[in-house]
Amino acid sequence: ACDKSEIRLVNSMREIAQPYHANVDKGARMFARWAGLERNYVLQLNHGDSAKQVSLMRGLLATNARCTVFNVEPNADPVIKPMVDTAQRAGAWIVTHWAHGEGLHPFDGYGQWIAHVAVDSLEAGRAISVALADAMGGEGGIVALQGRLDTDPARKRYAGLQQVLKDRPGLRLLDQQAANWDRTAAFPVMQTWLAKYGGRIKGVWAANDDMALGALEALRAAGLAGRIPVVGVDGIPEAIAAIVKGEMRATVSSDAYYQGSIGLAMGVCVLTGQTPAPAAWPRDRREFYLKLQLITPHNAAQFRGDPPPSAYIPEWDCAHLWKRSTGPAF
Amino acid sequence: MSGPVLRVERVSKRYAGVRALDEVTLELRAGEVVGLVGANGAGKSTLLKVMAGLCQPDSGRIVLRGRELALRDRAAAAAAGIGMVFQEQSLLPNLSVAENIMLGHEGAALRAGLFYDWTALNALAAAQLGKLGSAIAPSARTDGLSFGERQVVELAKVLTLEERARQRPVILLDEPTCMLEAEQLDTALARIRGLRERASVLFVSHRLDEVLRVCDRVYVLREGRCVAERAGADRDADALRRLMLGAATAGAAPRRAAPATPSPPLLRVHGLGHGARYRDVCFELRAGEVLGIVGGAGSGREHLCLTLFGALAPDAGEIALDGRPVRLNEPADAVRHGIAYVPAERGAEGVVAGMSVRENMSLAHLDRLRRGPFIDRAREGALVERWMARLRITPRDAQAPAGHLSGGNQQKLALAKWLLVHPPKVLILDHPARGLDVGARAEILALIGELAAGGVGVLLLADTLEEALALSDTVLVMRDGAVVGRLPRSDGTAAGRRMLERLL
Amino acid sequence: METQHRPGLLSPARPRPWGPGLALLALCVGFGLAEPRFATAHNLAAIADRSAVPLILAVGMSFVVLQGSIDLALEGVMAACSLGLALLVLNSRNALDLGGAGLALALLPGLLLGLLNGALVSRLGVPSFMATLGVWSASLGAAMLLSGGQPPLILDQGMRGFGLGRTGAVPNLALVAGAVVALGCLLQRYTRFGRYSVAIGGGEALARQSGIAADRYKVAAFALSGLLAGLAGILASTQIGLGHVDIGLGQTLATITAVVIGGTPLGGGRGGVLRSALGVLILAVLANGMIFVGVAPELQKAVQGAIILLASLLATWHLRGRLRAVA
Amino acid sequence: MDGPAPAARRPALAPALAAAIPLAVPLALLAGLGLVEPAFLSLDNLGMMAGESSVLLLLAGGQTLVILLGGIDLSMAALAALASVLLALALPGMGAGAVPAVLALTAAIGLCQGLAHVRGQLPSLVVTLAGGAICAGVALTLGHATIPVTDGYGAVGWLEGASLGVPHSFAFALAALTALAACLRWLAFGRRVYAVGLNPRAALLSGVRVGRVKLAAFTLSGLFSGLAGMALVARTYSGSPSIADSLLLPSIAAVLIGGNAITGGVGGMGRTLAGVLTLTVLRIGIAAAGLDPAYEPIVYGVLIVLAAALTIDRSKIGVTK
Ligand SMILES: Nc1ncnc2c1ncn2[C@@H]1O[C@H](COP(=O)(O)OP(=O)(O)OP(=O)(O)O)[C@@H](O)[C@H]1O
Ligand SMILES: Nc1ncnc2c1ncn2[C@@H]1O[C@H](COP(=O)(O)OP(=O)(O)OP(=O)(O)O)[C@@H](O)[C@H]1O
Ligand SMILES: O[C@@H]1[C@@H](O)[C@H](O)OC[C@H]1O
Ligand SMILES: [Mg+2]
Ligand SMILES: [Mg+2]
Repeated sequence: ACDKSEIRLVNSMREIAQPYHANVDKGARMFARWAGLERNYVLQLNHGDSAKQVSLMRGLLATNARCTVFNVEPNADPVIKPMVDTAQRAGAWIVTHWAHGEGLHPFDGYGQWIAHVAVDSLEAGRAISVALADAMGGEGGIVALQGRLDTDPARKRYAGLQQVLKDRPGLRLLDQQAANWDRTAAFPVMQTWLAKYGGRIKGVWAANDDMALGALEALRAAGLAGRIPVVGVDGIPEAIAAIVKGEMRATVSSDAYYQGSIGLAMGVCVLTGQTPAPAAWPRDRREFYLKLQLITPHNAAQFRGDPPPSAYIPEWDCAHLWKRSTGPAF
Repeated sequence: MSGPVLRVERVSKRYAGVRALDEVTLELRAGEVVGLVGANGAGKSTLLKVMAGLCQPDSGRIVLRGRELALRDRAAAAAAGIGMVFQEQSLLPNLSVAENIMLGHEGAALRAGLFYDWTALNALAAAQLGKLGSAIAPSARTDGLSFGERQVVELAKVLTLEERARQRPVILLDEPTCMLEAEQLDTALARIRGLRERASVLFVSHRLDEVLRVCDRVYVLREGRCVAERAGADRDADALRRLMLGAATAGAAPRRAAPATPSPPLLRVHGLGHGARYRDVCFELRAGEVLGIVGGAGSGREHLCLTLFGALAPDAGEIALDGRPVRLNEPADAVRHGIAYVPAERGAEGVVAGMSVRENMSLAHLDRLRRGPFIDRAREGALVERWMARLRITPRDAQAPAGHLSGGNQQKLALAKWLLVHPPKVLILDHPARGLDVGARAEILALIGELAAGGVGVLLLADTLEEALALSDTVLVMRDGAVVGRLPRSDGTAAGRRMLERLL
Repeated sequence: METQHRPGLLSPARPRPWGPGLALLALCVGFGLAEPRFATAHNLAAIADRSAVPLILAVGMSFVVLQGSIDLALEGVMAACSLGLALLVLNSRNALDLGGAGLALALLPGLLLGLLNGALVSRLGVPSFMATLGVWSASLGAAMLLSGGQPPLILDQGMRGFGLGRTGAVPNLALVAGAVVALGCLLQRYTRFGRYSVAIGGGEALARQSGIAADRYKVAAFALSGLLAGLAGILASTQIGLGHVDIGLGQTLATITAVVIGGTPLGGGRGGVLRSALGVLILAVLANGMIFVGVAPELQKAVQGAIILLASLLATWHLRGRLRAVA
Repeated sequence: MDGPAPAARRPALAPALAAAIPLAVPLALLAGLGLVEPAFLSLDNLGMMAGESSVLLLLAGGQTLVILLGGIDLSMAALAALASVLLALALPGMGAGAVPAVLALTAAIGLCQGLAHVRGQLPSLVVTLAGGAICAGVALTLGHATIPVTDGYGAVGWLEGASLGVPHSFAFALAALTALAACLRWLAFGRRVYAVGLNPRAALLSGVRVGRVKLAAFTLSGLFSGLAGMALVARTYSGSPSIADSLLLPSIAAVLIGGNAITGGVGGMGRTLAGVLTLTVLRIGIAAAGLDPAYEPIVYGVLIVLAAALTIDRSKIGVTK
């Protein structure tokens, strides 16, 4: 076990400019403060570069590896493999999120890989598509904004949309474009669509809230905000506010605060000996799906504002680290 | 006579390993044109640069009208009324003539010190050009001008000092005439002579006849030292030559003996044409023959040479080497066939200024200097040494960047590059002696003769008609893109010369 | 970078200034034929709106490139000014509400960062590529600090209204961009700064010899570029409604592309503002048109690349020559 | 073409000293970091850093050739990404044979860009910008998302190993760079590269086949992109269309920060090596320091400017642009 002062908490993720990511970081800091480890918290941003994500990790492991825990949003699925290998070799601890690619599991001899917290992006894409379809009354043209085409969540969420479209013949996908998760990129694309399709656009689907909000501003410029339903993913505060205002229709949240903190909580529990070594955990605690929350006008109000730490303290408890599991992800 | 306008006192300047100027003292007086002569590398350009504020002397002082000057940069020199025309030209090709002339001192053409008034700018520039009796359009873009025209623009630019310094300016001319064709030369010299009405002029040239024609006094520089001053009747070419070169003397270019036996044609050009530049050019060049081509600006002879070197694509006609037609897609093809070319503008085209003398000299022969895949450095070094000695390239430092050589030495380098391993079959020389001192010029001309005697076919665009006549076996006369006359060697007489002048 | 033909001897063929103009026209006609709705006023306004920010950036960059330097700091400067604005006007993070004064103040970091670029290049002698890369990085970091994980929303309705609004049929931002381009053209053609920039690009050492204080004009060009990048970041923020670290994402390379395909070579000395504006419009029409005719998103970048290649080839084909050196 | 050389703004340092400065910069950085955190200089960590520098070394090595010629290659990162995607697709089926095949392909793509540059007489910036965009599009179309590599990984995986503490990827990249350096120094090709970079017109008129030299350089830069792609696959167990996006600017910066002139003709592989090491030590050092990510770019920005100010050879680079 490590002395508390030795413990180092690392959150490794893509960037921080997006509200989703900002909230991941906030969740992590919230936990660190609660655990009295605020000064031991390190944030690593790879800016979309897998190799950099690995080297940042390796750079930090020159010292104090065995008391370091990484909470990792992989830039791309395969980067998990070198990262868990690195942790394994250096004796550091690691928790991973989202998707990790085929045939790789914490319980296959990776003693340092505490757990993988999976997200069902297909389901997320489906959920907002259904909400959009309902808001449109099952009729009309949709335009879709995709995330960075080479990422897993972007592809799976879009696949979710396609599945729903298959079941709803009244809906028509007018067009789809990639706006790279980015609000500024989504704006001109939406403007162009408005010029091209005009009144035929009855709904806007976006693979994340940031792009949904960019599209919303373009709708606002055209005087259409609130008149055309818009959906996104992430549940960032602005999106929730827009839902409350009636300008957006739905978003799905994986709870960024939770994702940012849970891996660190698991690590502290392991490092302080409050839980047994992960190798001894049952498999479905080492690789499980995270509960997703669909947010619509019906329930949006309850998600407004930054959640207080107290909302998460029960889940950081070493005995209840798996409360949000919806079942094994292997 | 009044006191000196400008006095240079015991000015010294060293570069690594070279004493470029060694306690040089000289003076310029009001309304005179003073000549500055010296062998290649004697320090003439360096001295001018010091006077123009472009390079800082290690010691010594410069006194203008009794006041010592600190010439930190060219602007300071300009403020004092000292301006310079460079050996390598210094106009910005992408600006108009007017902008170039007025650059940095637009004066009345700037409204509120900020806004260009183009009409006024053009008028101001036109006034400067007018001083030189030139009719170049101020709004023309500089990169469209001929060399001679640009020279005029340079002069006009320097003349703006008159208004700026509110005094008669001091004008430093570094080999202003070396790139001019005969027909431009007289005008240029007349202009320089005319400058004495408005300025004090220091004039550098390797053509002693020119110097004697336009200069009131002459200073001689040798190895960085001012070794003599000659005025009036003392100015005699032979004496100057001796003073410049020290013990070694050299006469005028020797007239070459005719090749012993006529050899088969080496290069045959038939019906060659390139757009509007030249057309229907036919000639033969035999091994050992020197073929001079004379013609003024616009005659097309330089384009012809570029074509023969593969640098321009002909759109009509045929080039045959050793009886076989050749296609020259790029200069390298020509080089492979044994054709070499020494361009007129050595600074921009003849040498790579940033590379060492050694690297420059071997650049054209790298394939022949190989051992296995590698450059045979030992052999390269030995050959380079040999040619540096042979052509007296100074300083004798193969590692020095070519850009640090004096103009004349760069020219020698540009020639040596083609001779390093073995001589070419055909050597195209565009003003090969341009910028060479009298001694070096004689040596190079002799070398050309030697090469021809050794079987090289030489195509010569000579500096002067005399040179062309003295060296060539045959002279081709071009005008407006066509060959208008052909003069066999036996006609190299006064009558032939007259005929040539008529044709030109 | 391009070496000039030997003056006089090979009379210099110059790029047809109308090359990019023709390319633009061809694109418009092509897209218009393929998809008639492309040519509607609505879509032209969308194109104008999309071009506004890049146009403003391109004007500043043009002077820098005209002088032979490069400015890689645009994205960082845009970010810093975007956050500056969002924190100074009525916003979701603090109690400030400076309105128009806030807008002016928010331009200040742009100007200062531009001056810093200029100082690094001209005083410290750091090549502009490295100097501006460093300033880009540092200013992005500063913006991240300001953003603090909570991008401030711009609540000033006047500002939002301006960013999203139109005057007649023309988007307001496009009007601003048009004015900036017009000013840039005048600056280039009729001022000392403009003409000296051309001179410096044509040959800095020679320009210095003519007594031009090249350093001063270099600093001025970077300062202008910084100021305009700041303006661009601010205007983009009024549209999108928040201060955003990534407000300029991808704009630097896009701007350089526009400048170069417009016909200002990276070596400087030729071309300028008007040409860069054409370059921007080409890229904007291309981006818009590809969506219009339905080019798959995966392929859009590739198609853009291919068209740039083709257009440049056509625009400069007549210049080809054996002695022409293009770097 | 710029007429008389401008007076050097500072007295030129003794050449030997000037040549040593670029390498002194990363060493000084290392030493500084070592003082703060001795573990940073452990053999393990030094080995790790060496390994981290390898991809950048390969990209910057190829880039150096093009920059020495006075051009720039903006396609290298995209081409490396394409190589990674192609490898990821081909390794399972073709096994080790995929490696030479993909390398040959990237070299060929480099050659094609060279042809467009030389034959079309288009600026290298335009050609490679467009070429890079096309490669990126192809990679995205072929690869869709990130493609994990498991079957056949061994064909590239050896790069991730280490012998005697030296990561294979580093040894490999260093060897490749040394080969380039040897070409520049000992072969006629090298002389020609410098001549073309310094004065293309004079080189042409000296019989240098300028076009061919450029084609060779672009082919090599294509090849080196492929090698970098290979090293990336080894590192990340995957191929991805965006795998090298963030390496584009650093790979150019590495060349310049070592003091190579962007205008061409001045510099060499030694400077590039120094530049790569500088950037790597900076990047890892900042990571190891655990700086807040907002300060990371600030520190990085300040330090690269300082490093560039130190390394630039003012005796050779008269006018900085
Ligand atoms: N920048 C420099 N670095 C080193 N040496 C130099 C430099 N400039 C000139 N020199 C040397 O100084 C000496 C004088 O050169 P300078 O150019 O003044 O000669 P010059 O009299 O003008 O000769 P030329 O008639 O050939 O033009 C030469 O030996 C030259 O190599
Ligand atoms: N109003 C004017 N009156 C007179 N001359 C002008 C005026 N404006 C520009 N010039 C000159 O005309 C020349 C051409 O101007 P400009 O810089 O616009 O080039 P351009 O025709 O756009 O060509 P490019 O963009 O290819 O360089 C310049 O050298 C400039 O000095
Ligand atoms: O918006 C988020 C995106 O930026 C990230 O990369 O993947 C998860 C998304 O929800
Ligand atoms: Mg001289
Ligand atoms: Mg123009």
